[in-house]
Amino acid sequence: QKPVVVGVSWSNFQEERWKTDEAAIKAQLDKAGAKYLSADAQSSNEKQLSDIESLITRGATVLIVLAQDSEAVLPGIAKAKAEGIPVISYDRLIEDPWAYYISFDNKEVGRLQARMILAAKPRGNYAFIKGSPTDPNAQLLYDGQLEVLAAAIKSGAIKNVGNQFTEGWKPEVAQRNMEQILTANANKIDAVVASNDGTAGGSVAALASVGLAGKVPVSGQDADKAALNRIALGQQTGTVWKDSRTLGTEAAKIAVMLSGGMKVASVPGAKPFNGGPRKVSVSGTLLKPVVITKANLGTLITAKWATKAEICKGVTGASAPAACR
Amino acid sequence: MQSSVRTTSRPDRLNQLGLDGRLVFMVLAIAGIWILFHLFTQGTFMSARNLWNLSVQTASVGVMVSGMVLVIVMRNIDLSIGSILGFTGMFMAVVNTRFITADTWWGTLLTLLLGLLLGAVVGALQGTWIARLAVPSFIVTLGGLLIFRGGAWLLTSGQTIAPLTENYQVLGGGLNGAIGGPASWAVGLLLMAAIVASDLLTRRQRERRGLPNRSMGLQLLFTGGSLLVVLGFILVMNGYPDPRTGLPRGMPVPVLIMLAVTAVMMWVVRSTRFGRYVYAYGGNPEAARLAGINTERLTIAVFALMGTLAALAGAIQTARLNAGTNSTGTLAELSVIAAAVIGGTSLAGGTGSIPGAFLGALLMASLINGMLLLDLSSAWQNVVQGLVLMLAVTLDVIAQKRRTR
Amino acid sequence: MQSSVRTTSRPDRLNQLGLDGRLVFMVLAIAGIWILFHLFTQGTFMSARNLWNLSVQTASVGVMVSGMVLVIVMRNIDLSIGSILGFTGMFMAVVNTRFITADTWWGTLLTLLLGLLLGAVVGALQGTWIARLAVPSFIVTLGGLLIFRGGAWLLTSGQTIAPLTENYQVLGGGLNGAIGGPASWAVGLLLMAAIVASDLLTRRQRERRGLPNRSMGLQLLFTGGSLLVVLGFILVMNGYPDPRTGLPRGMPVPVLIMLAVTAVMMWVVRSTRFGRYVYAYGGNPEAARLAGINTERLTIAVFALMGTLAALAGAIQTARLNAGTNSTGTLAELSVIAAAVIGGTSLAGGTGSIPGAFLGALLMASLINGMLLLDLSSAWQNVVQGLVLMLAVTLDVIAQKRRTR
Amino acid sequence: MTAHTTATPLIETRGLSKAFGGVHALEDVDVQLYPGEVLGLLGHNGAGKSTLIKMLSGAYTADSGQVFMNGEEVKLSSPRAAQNLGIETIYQNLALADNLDVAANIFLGRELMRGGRLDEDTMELESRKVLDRLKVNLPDLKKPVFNLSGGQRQCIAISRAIYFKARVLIMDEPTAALGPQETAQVNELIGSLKQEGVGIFLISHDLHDVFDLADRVTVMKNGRVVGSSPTNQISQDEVLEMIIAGKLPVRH
Amino acid sequence: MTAHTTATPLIETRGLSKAFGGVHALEDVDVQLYPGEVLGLLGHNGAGKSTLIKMLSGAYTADSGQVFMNGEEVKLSSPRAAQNLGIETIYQNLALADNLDVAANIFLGRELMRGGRLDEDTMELESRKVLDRLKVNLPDLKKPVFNLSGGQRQCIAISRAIYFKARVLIMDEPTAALGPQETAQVNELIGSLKQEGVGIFLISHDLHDVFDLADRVTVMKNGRVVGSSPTNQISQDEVLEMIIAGKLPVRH
Ligand SMILES: Nc1ncnc2c1ncn2[C@@H]1O[C@H](COP(=O)(O)OP(=O)(O)OP(=O)(O)O)[C@@H](O)[C@H]1O
Ligand SMILES: Nc1ncnc2c1ncn2[C@@H]1O[C@H](COP(=O)(O)OP(=O)(O)OP(=O)(O)O)[C@@H](O)[C@H]1O
Ligand SMILES: O[C@@H]1[C@@H](O)[C@H](O)OC[C@H]1O
Ligand SMILES: [Mg+2]
Ligand SMILES: [Mg+2]
Repeated sequence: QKPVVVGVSWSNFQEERWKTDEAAIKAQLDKAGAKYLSADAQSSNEKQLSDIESLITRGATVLIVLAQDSEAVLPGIAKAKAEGIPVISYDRLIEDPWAYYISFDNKEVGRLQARMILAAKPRGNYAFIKGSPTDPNAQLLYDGQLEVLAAAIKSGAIKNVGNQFTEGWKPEVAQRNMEQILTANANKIDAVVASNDGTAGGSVAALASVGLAGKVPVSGQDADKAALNRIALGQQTGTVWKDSRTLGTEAAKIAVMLSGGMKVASVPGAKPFNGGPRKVSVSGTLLKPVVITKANLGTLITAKWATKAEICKGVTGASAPAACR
Repeated sequence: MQSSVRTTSRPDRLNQLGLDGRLVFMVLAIAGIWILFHLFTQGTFMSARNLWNLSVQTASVGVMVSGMVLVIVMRNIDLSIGSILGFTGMFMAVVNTRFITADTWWGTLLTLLLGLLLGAVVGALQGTWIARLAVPSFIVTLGGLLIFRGGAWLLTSGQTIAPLTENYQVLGGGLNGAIGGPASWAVGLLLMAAIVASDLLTRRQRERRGLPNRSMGLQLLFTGGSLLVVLGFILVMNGYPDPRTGLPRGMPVPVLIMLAVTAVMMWVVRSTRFGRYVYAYGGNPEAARLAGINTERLTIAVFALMGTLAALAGAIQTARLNAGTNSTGTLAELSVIAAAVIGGTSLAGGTGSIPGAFLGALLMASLINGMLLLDLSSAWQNVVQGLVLMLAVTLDVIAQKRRTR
Repeated sequence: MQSSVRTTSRPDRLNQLGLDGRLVFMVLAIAGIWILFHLFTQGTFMSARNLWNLSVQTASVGVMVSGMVLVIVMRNIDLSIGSILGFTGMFMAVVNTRFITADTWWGTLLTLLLGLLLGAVVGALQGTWIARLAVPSFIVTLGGLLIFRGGAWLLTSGQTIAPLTENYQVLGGGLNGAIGGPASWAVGLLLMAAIVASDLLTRRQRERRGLPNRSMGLQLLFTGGSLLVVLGFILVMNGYPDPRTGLPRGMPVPVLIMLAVTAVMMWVVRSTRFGRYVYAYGGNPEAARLAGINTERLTIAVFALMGTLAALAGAIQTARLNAGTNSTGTLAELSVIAAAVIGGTSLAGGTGSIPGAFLGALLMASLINGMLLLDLSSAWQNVVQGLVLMLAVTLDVIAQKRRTR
Repeated sequence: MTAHTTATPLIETRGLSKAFGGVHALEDVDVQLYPGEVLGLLGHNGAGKSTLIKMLSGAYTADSGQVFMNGEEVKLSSPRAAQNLGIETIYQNLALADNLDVAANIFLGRELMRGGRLDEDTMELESRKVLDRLKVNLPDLKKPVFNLSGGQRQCIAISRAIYFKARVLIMDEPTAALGPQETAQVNELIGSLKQEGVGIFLISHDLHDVFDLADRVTVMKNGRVVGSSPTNQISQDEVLEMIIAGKLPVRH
Repeated sequence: MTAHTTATPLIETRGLSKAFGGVHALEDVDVQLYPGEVLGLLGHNGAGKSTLIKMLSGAYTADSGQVFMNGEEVKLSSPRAAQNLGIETIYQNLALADNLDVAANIFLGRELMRGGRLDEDTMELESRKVLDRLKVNLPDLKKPVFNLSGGQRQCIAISRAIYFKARVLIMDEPTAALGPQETAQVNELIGSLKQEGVGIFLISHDLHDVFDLADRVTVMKNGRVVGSSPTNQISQDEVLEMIIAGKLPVRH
């Protein structure tokens, strides 16, 4: 039996969460006695293609691909397929039946973000702090958000008073964009739909400087520790937790199976999925993202995602969430 | 013999007024952009609040750009400043949250000093490599860009470090990061007094030595103009109230830092040997060496200064964001170099002005600020920004050709 | 009178051999890096498969870098190439999927030609602006960077365009993008014949004119060496089989394009007036003008050429990705400028070599490729890449100082 | 040589003026040069000599004034235009491309081609020939001119101008940096070009040389022409007085 | 002046050699300069004169050989080191920072300070004074020197060197670009500095001037010293022969 070598092609490492994903994958592979290889495309489609080539060269028997662009990555998948190397599309859908899909649906994440804000502020002026204009997921998230809010926008309950991409998902850019949206609307912003926790951090900083932090709901994604702390402090409404440890562990398990020659359709729990823009049918596992707000911060402590000290840093007084008491 | 060379007054009118034509032009360009945005945004652009924001948004590039002017004047380039900013910023965030956690002014000061020291050392190292080994600065600082960006990640394994202490956040100009109305007036009045005093002193000195002075009327106009600018600035800064108290915010700390850095750098360039040597080297490196100037030490000093300023910007950025993130400062080098070049710094070396570069930074920041108010999509923002940039500099070049022809 | 000036042979040994010391050094540096990687990766690095991949990975930068050499030699810079690459690439993807959708070789050719034309026009426009209005190229092309990046987004509202036709994908060197074993041999033999013929011709001509020639032994060594390099290259390219058929892949199309561009550009620089004028202008713009050279036209031509090459790289990239994405080519300008500078192009203008820049591109690509094969985190990869870069160029600088002292 | 005054000048300027940001480098300058004549152009430092000849070589354009060649007005809008009219120039600052080798500099802008490519070999051989005429010591023609000595550089600039057959040759202090032997060669050269009917503007501060070579001298001061005179009708001391005092000598 | 041969030279080189990538610019050069002496340094273009004096001014370091001042060996490792020993130099290529104004160039590296800041006014006034000694026509001292005429630039370089009291003054073709009046001023200046005991190296191609000013001449050829002689014991023609033939004249 040949050794299992799992090559993981990451799209970037800038967001804090990917380290957790990586740790989970590694841990599971260690358990299974498989080897872990990785490459970081640093947000470049071109580099991701080279990365995949090099992972194949290094002897990967199965690939896990976090696509930077789900279309532009296809030549890499074709390459792997030609070599008979199975592929797992990780976190972001790759519409090629050769690839096994495991993810938290990005559009669904967008929906959850919108719902959490809608619940907190059913009407008023909404600002959207979107992701990187060169990251297709940013658009998917925004699509999901609008889907949920469509009715309210149509009825006029909600007004889209500003939506800006955030170059490179950079918090400092999100901060500046938020400042300008606030200024343009004379502070009359009732809610902020931020696409991830980094941009949420920037938005909160901008709100803070006009004394609105904690008064305006802000969404997020990833459950970054800094964001959890903000939630505990009441500055951010919530975040969408995609337990990347589950995702990583599951992906690693499936990778080992595929490497052993299992067909994608026979992966235990595999369901056909054709929800992508091209409606290509792929086999996959969809995990449930969890919305985290002040109310259920404790789940993350029990789940050992973050420590109480990390989440509750500087949290005092009556408004402290249950998790910090 | 000199007297017989006639000089016409026409093309030199600005010069005769003792004004730098280029600066005048840049001020006009910025004024034009401001007015356009003001009209397009139905009066939001020039509100006290937006100008206050704009000033804070300019701070980080504004702090670094004067250092970049010196670097470029010396025929070098520094591509590493974005990474140094990120690296030192992350370092200070770590120090602030793990080592000097006391939420006091001296805790902040200590953290800041450590960060500045790190920036200076890192810059000096690069400068030494460039000067001693004669490796192109492009390569050394490109190496630095990669190394310190990696370093910023490695410091915390990519984790965002937040929140920072209240005292530290003051550096960023957040809710508590402005000095308030009275202090702003104090600073303003001090500045105005300094302007009057220095103008008077210069006049008296030149008179004593028999050198020509501006006519009294002109002098009044100039001194008066400077006083008005300061006054207007203070009024704007105090026109934006703190939402909690309704009291004027006054000057944001990062803006104070930026103005102080700019003033000091202007003085360095005009009045010190160091500044003179930087320009001499830029004009003719060999001539500078033959004149007995220690050109190696000069290069090292300039890069150390640049590193220090990048660290200062790092402190401002992390404080403003109230977080150390591993992406902070990415591509900042481009904005800073662009601001310097827009402000008239020539990449061929030898020419460059600190106030020009400062105005360049302001112009860029104004553009981005205004377009965001217009809620342009980021693609259109790019296009418009590119066009305005080209246009502004082109008009400047044409105007300058006219002046010197 | 000349005879009495003695010349020692020591420092000029390389020169006497008719070799450019800098190139020799770069080849040695690359060889060193390759060997180190080979050892560290337990023999993976120099496998036919990895070298084949490496060659494709070098293609995009390799195609553009020779144009950048000319731009920089002329004391200019082009920051817009990454955006032009993205813009024209997106344009070609749109043409390929919406207008000329026929999956034929001429459909591809037509699309390509349209793309190249667009690149040339865009480049020429920038060049005209720079030459006619005397606006610094840094500003104009920074404007271009912003404008065309925005443009790439606007073309399709940010949407990725895929898939492209099979014929178009050939340009990218994907599964069907190599010319196969027999054709590779044909190209290789042709090249070898050309080398022998040209070497013979040169010798005969110099002999006829009474100019000195290399000694016969040396000549054999050189010609033989060149032939071996070509032979080795073909063997490597044919050593990597197509997984589906098991047949050798042969030379990838983008690599062929890159080699052709490099060869043509070397010829342009060495043998045409255009090339000569570019260097003359770089050495002394005023002297070039006084010598009667139309420096405006020259500048425009160089930027048009640069735009065309960026478009060519755009075709390769989109074909390789089998998609037009609005981010394609981001930061490519940095890699290309870096490759040129590593290859010995001076940002001060006047110096730069096409083969050197090509080797610079290969060195960078080798570093990145090799680093990927090692199990380093990307932060460490950055750090190591930065260090190796600095080190390689530093050694080169030191070696060169030795040679010319 | 006084016959000239009636013949059509080879080149003639009328009312040339040029100002640089307030400095009037040239004001209302009229000069004439006849075929086969050597005209010595004299004046203090900063008098405007170089500016004048730069206008004739197409390097600068005049603010006002006209230039005539053989009686017809010409537009010297670019250095190439002047070259095409047969005007060759040796500039005071030499104007060499430091990064190119000797041969490339000599043929810059007018390279020899052979079979569609630069004919380096012929250019090198021809360069050697023309340099040998100046008896200059140049170890290697294939090295960039950057590190050459002041006189060596000057010789290259001279070779550049004399290689291409000119009708008008402008020499701005051609021998300033040359050694005695090299200077003698250049002076000899001027003599033989004169024989061939070439008109020569010779700017030089060496009155002795000027009187040896020139048929006529024109003196400038502060951008204006002070006056002209055939060399056989004026003494060196009188010329010196013109240069310094800026007026025509009072004849006793 | 023959008394010198027994006195200690102000400056003396022994066996100086320097090669540039194969070209032997200097080989085994011995020269001496005595206090209050003007030494004319002569030689064809590319003989090595400038290279020699660059070694004495600290601009180049020698491959081998020694330099002595007043009999003690000195290390001229940098231009600053040479300046500190009282050696001032006018370089042939002038070495001005084109972007700085006249005063800034004259005081470059030795700026006057007042109250912790550059004393621009005093520097301007002093510059005016020293330039006036040369009677040079310079309209504006506050303009960058970039656009000045060849002679104007040369005057600035001269002012730079003479403003600071030197013990040894090295002048590499100081009057090459100067007009007659300016040249006369410089020659006068050389005379008065000599009176003050300054030792002067004078490189010039103008044999006439050299014989007027120098006490002794040293001739170089192809990097080697051909020979030296007091000017009152040798004729101009003999020196010319030394320059061209490269050997001491055969005494009849
Ligand atoms: N491009 C320019 N810009 C500004 N001023 C200039 C320019 N060129 C020349 N000048 C000025 O014009 C005047 C004439 O200069 P020009 O070079 O013609 O003098 P010249 O007679 O050749 O002197 P020299 O004998 O020293 O070479 C000088 O005062 C000089 O400073
Ligand atoms: N930095 C250098 N690199 C290479 N060669 C050089 C360098 N400097 C001078 N040379 C060469 O050394 C020789 C001596 O040059 P040097 O400048 O000393 O001559 P010179 O006697 O001053 O001549 P001139 O009278 O023309 O000024 C010349 O052949 C010159 O080309
Ligand atoms: O989790 C997010 C991911 O889905 C998106 O693509 O990039 C930013 C991350 O925060
Ligand atoms: Mg002149
Ligand atoms: Mg010399």
